[in-house]
Amino acid sequence: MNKNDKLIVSPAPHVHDKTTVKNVMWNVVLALVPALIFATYYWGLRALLLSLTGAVTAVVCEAIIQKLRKVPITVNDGSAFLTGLLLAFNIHAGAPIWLPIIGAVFAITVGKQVFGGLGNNPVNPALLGRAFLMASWPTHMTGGWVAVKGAAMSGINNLSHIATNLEQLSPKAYELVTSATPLNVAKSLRDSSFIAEINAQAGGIDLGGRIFTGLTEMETLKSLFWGNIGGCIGEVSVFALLLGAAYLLYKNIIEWRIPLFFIGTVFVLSFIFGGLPGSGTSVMLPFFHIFSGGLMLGAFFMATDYTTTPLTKQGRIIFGIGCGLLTIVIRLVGGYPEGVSYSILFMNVMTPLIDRLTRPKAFGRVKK
Amino acid sequence: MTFIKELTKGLIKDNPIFVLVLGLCPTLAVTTSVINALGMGSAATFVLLCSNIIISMIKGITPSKIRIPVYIVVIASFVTIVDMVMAAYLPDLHKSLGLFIPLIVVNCIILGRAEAFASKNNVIMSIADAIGMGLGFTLSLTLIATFREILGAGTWLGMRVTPMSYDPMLIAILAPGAFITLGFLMALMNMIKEKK
Amino acid sequence: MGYLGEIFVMAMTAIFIQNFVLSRFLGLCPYLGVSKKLDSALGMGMAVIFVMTLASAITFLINNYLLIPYSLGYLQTIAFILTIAALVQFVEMVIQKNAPALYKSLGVYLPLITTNCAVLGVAILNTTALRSDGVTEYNFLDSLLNGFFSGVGFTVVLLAMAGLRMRLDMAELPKSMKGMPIALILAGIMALSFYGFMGFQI
Amino acid sequence: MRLKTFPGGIHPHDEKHYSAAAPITKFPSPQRVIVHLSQHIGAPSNPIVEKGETVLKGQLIAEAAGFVSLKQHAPISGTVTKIGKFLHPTGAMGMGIEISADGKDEMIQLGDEENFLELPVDVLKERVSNAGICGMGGAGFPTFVKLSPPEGTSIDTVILNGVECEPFLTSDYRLMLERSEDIINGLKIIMKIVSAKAGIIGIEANKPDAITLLRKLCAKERGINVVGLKMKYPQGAEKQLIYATTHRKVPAGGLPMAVGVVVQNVGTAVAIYEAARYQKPLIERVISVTGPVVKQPMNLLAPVGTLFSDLVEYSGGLTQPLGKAISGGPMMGFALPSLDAAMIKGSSGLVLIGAKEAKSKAEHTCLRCARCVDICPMNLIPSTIANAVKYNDLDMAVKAGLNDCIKCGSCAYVCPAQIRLVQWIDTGKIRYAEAQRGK
Amino acid sequence: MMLVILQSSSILGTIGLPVLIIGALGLLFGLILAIASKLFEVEIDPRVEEIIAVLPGANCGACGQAGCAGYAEQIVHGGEALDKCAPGGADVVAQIAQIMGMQASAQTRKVAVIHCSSGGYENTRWKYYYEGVETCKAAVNIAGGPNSCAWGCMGLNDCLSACKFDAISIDSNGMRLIDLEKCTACGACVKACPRNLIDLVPINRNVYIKCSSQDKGGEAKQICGSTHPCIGCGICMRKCPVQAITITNNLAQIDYDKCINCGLCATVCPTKSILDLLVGTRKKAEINPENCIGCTICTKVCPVKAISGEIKKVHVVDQEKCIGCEQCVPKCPKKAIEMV
Amino acid sequence: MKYYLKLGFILFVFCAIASGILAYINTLTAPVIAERKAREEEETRNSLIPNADFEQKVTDQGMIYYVAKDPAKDELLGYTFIAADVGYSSTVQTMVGVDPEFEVLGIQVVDQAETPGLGANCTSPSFASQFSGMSINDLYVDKDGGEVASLSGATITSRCITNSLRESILDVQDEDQIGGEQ
Repeated sequence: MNKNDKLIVSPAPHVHDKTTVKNVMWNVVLALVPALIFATYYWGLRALLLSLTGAVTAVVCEAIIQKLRKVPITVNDGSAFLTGLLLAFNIHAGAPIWLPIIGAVFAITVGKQVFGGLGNNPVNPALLGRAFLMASWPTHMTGGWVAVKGAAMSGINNLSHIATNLEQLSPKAYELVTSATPLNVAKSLRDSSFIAEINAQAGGIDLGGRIFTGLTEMETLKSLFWGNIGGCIGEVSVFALLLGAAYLLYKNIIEWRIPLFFIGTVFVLSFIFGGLPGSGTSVMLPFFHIFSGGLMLGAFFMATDYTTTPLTKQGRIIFGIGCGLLTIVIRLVGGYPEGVSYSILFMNVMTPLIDRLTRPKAFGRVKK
Repeated sequence: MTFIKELTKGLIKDNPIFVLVLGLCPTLAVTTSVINALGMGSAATFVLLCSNIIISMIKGITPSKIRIPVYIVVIASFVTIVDMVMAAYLPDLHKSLGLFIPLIVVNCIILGRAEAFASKNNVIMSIADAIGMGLGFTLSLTLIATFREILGAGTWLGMRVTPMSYDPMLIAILAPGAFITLGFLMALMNMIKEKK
Repeated sequence: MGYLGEIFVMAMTAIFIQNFVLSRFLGLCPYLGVSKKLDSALGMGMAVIFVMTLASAITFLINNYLLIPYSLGYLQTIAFILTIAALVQFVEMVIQKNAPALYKSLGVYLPLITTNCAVLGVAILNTTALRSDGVTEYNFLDSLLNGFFSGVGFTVVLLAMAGLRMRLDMAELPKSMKGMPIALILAGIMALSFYGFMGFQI
Repeated sequence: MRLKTFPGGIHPHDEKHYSAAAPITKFPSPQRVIVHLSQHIGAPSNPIVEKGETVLKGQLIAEAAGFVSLKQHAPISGTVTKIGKFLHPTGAMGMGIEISADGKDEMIQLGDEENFLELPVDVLKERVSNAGICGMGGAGFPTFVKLSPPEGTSIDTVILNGVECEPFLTSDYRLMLERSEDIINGLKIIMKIVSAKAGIIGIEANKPDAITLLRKLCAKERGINVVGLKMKYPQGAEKQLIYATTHRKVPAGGLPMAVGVVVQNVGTAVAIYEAARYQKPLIERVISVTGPVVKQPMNLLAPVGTLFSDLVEYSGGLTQPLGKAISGGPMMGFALPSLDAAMIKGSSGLVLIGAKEAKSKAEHTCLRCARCVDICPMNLIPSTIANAVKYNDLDMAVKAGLNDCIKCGSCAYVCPAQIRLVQWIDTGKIRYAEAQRGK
Repeated sequence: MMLVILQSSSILGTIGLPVLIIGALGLLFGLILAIASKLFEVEIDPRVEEIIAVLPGANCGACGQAGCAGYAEQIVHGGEALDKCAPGGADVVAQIAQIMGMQASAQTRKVAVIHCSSGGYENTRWKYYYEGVETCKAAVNIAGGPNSCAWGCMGLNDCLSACKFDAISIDSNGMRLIDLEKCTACGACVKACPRNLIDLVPINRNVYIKCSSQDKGGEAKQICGSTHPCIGCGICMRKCPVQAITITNNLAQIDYDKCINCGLCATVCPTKSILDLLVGTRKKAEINPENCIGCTICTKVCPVKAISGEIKKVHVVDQEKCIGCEQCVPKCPKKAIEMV
Repeated sequence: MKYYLKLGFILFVFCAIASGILAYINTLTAPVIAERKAREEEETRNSLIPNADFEQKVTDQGMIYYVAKDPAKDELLGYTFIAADVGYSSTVQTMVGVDPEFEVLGIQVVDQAETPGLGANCTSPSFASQFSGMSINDLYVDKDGGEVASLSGATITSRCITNSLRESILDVQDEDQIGGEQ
């Protein structure tokens, strides 16, 4: 008997929105393309190679596991590709090629497939992969950074009035200029003896205190905005990331609450607490904090991951604030210069509890 | 016959870690290296053996209200003995096992076996049970430690077993690695069981 | 830093930085066993906080007024565990009689706590713990607070774990992963997510 | 024009262009009609005719079986040929009375009370009850019951629902354009019956001509307002409409009268007007026969009980093989196993979709994207409810709002994983009812 | 004062002092616990204590409860299942069952049977093409269910997924099949089936109706996809030797209190809608020629006319025809008929 | 009453016997442990400043340090003491030997529980040996502009050791100068 000559009967509704899982995922990938282009421009083909390696490994790994589990292979939904790409975006361009490969395998296996695949993972697999790499090979993850063409890595170009070339700098000043990322510099500057020595070299001028404010001057912010500064592949350019984020917001794929409250919290808290010894509070500081590191990448592309964030609007606000708070806490007093990924991971873990706390009251129900 | 059965059940059928899921704290904490695993395993086995003997001997004379305190005192005594002897004669091991030696007291394997087995069976059987469980515990620890040490340090029992170019995966000897390694080993056990 | 600051440091350390479960490997049995439902996790957490606080206080007294004066440090383990076992049993009896409602929600977890190594762990660690200046030893109040905060740390991760596991009740896990394996991997992931707190310099 | 609305909701394409321009056409008397005994919420009516009996058009053929029930009248004149099971427009089988036409279309005697507004409330209510009127928006709640609020409840506002938020449907829209005077008269009758001071006609912004026309007509009426509403689904749902027009929140599990409101469909208003003035029973209604595969989409004034297949034939038939026939709108309507079903008093439309477009995609695992949470007009967590039902955790389902769901279908509409949330929730409701009964 | 003395003398100091202090602690706690146990005594269901004693006491939490005591409590007062203790194993379950006074094995074991012979894709006549959630419970509410028969199996496997014992599978005809060995009569599938096609029957009754259709004969035949609907013809009812079958709403039903397992109904059913699990395995009647006196009583009672023989002559059972219903055995005045 | 006493008595007996046995064993092991500890420290000291006699002294703050003298010539060879500071996850204790000019002769980490594979690498000879010959001014990790090459991935541990060394050397130096004046 041929069923197809029968009418189709299905439950209401009989019309459907065009959005599917597949086009959501590939749209996010598309939104990351500007960042990838910028990264390739600044670090050369190696950045592209690392990114694609991560993405392809993730896809292959997912396909193999699904084959072994004898479940339908769904790698064309783009989620594995996205995970691999995001993971590679969290690695710097000088990293060995096996790093994104192993990271992607771990992210897909432990982060996703052991829980039954897309939709069930408790934390963002890409971030888990990054945390795994950080814990396993800290030397590769934090060392061997590659400078952007034609710029000091840390983005500090205003030490020129101390010395004309690097050899003339004292070890500390040298360290400052060659620091991997602006956030590393910020971390070093929390040591007052450090500042004292810089000041000494500058002939008693309060340079150390000004370095940080110097950092936040328009020029540095501009570097951060366009991306000719040290960092991970995906953190490269605030501009490129904002471009992608705008696309996602326009397409209604991500919701504004998490990024806004995440970035907003970092902004406000860095304004209040971000001041360094001797430098006081600068109006530019909050901008420095939100432009540097992985904040933009994290806030728009990773903290907005559907599966691992709260369901309700209030929940998302709590989530965003929590991420921002932890980020700034880790940046200012933690053991790492950057805290975006750990703060998102931590909030991912807390998500079920947030969901529980913010369970909405049905329309027309009154509080008991 | 039953003696042999009680002796061997701890190895696979009632393996304290993989089947009964008891005593996880030391399991995860000390399996950073094989030598630690062996040390912890033998210490726990010793305590288990002694306390099983004593408890099966005194099972008739302890009123239920103070049963747990009495058992725990017995266990704690042996643990303290192990602690002191180890400090005196195996100081390096003592140092690396650290806090977890006194914590053998609260290892649920020991109190669990005391309650579940020794307090209901005679001395001979309790000895068999203790040796079996102890061996099962030690072997499981060693197995986990083998994975963690090779992956995380590239060595086994302190000997380098991986090529020098291998960059050890540090996470394996850190806390998250402990959980994940054990998780995967258990999943593997489940898979083998299913196949059977 | 005033004493409030000291308390803050102690709380942060016990809850996040040196979490009993995730970085000290203490209290794993209840952590993995009683985290299947959020409600029972909450009950267990409350019971642990209560017992840990009380045990920290009493063992501090025993240590400082009996063991140390008579240099009986080697009897620490036996004295502490005896105290804890008796204490737990005593509290259980009292609650069962006088607060049946509380017993229903909390009391059933009490026997489980005797073998919770986190309690003995906190008692022992209190005897060697130092304040953030690295010199001063814990006084009575410090010990009590440390016990309390360690219990809170345990409860926080227990609740988070229960939340995650309840979510996984509604997922198609691979068959071999069901139960303990997935719980352990979740624990590993949680431990990794707490790495952000490592190396805090408060 | 400031537009009002409610929180949540979705924006499906309204698809009204198919039949919006088609004026109401009278459907010629059919050969055969089936009057279902369950056209409404409540007890099925009791037939009072027997097989072989001849009936006149408008003659009472089934009595109400209790307070919450309905009288049924013969929509055509002819012979009762069968009392038995027929395909109901919900897709299931239901008891009905089949009448074969004698071709005479002979009608019972009607009256004409020009001063119908002067009639006492009791008389008006009785006329509504005798006319067998039920809500014509789809739910089919007996109107007489709605107009008889219990002692002590005071109603201050009557809302006429001209929202027609379901895509495709245009019957209410055409009615508002062509029978606007009657609608306003109907509203005035309702206001008189429930002694309400204010009347509101809520119309969505995609029907600007209807808004303008009714505004113009209402300008001289005291207490009657036409409210323009943002285009959003499910604005036609009672609680959402009440919130959108008056900002009052009907308590969960409560009825509109709890906040002093009565809501009636514009079609119902017309029927009430006809019943009050002419004592005409409800035996015909306007139905939109529309959809991409209908040759000539139409708004037909057809006798209740007309077979859908007859309606389709009258509309020129199909242009492509039929995939899905939906009785009602596509958001909450029922897909039919065949076109042999007969329309009932609540049938506002018949939407026909081709075989290709009718196919739906397979379910995917929930991504937790929370789209359903964001748009749920009842502020629930549909994904959690559905998942809890799927994994047999009724407790969790209830906590996430199982019993508050109005099954509007918004969540299933937006779900990128194509999860059939409404069906899961519906299943959960059934299970929950079973569990409650089991206790 | 004592302490000071003890501390001063060496042997007593090094050993006596700790003995005294820890001993005193022990004494103290012992007394406290003893007093507390009297002071705070609470009446507990003795079964809880008994179960606690039986449980391994590992407090491992595998049962999902907070420790062994919690589990025991739940068994006695919360109606928790007895088999949740993983470390305890089957022995413990048996012991708990004894304490709880559950004699599961003493009663006649029941099994679930499905009263439908259709099911699966091929054997069902469909009304429409169903696109929706793949569960019977949900599908049955969409336009009355996708299959034409309102009483038949929809084949969406609610029973299969409800079964925790892997006892339900799908046979080659697409019909759900219950493995009587694995079935524990837990009733989960009975509850799961929205059309109430499954019920529990005693395992020693091996004949059952494979249909639930209340449609009239002709309609039922048309609607059912298989050729085995019950058409309510009543032949089985008339043929049943013990009047165990009744027809209500065009459907035959067997009263298992009366049924004697003879299988006669299955052989007479014109649509083969009665399934007899014992067919072919029953013992057949045989007449001992020495005892037979040729009274013909047996020929009269035989429902299938398998016994022939003239009066006062030895009767013979046609083994081909005999269905082993044992109707003749008790009727023979000379006990000449045996089942072999 | 009898019931109470019985319970108390049983627990008393167990505790008494247990602690008696433990006390006895303690009398056997305690000296061994103490001796071993002393010997280890002695060995460490000897490895840092070989062929010397050590004399224990205590600073005003209560810090114990040893003055090493050449037994033959009664010449000051240097000082050894233990420097301690809180590292990443534990208190790291490092024994250091310095010459009379307070330049480092050698160090040895005697107690730590840092992260295995990272901070715990501070016990490796390659890390420890670099300190030889450093003066107070060199005792900063490279990231703070000093001479000490920090362990990869374990700046905090490296910094903790380096800083603790610097500070305790300063302490002993002050003490020595005060002592010298006296």
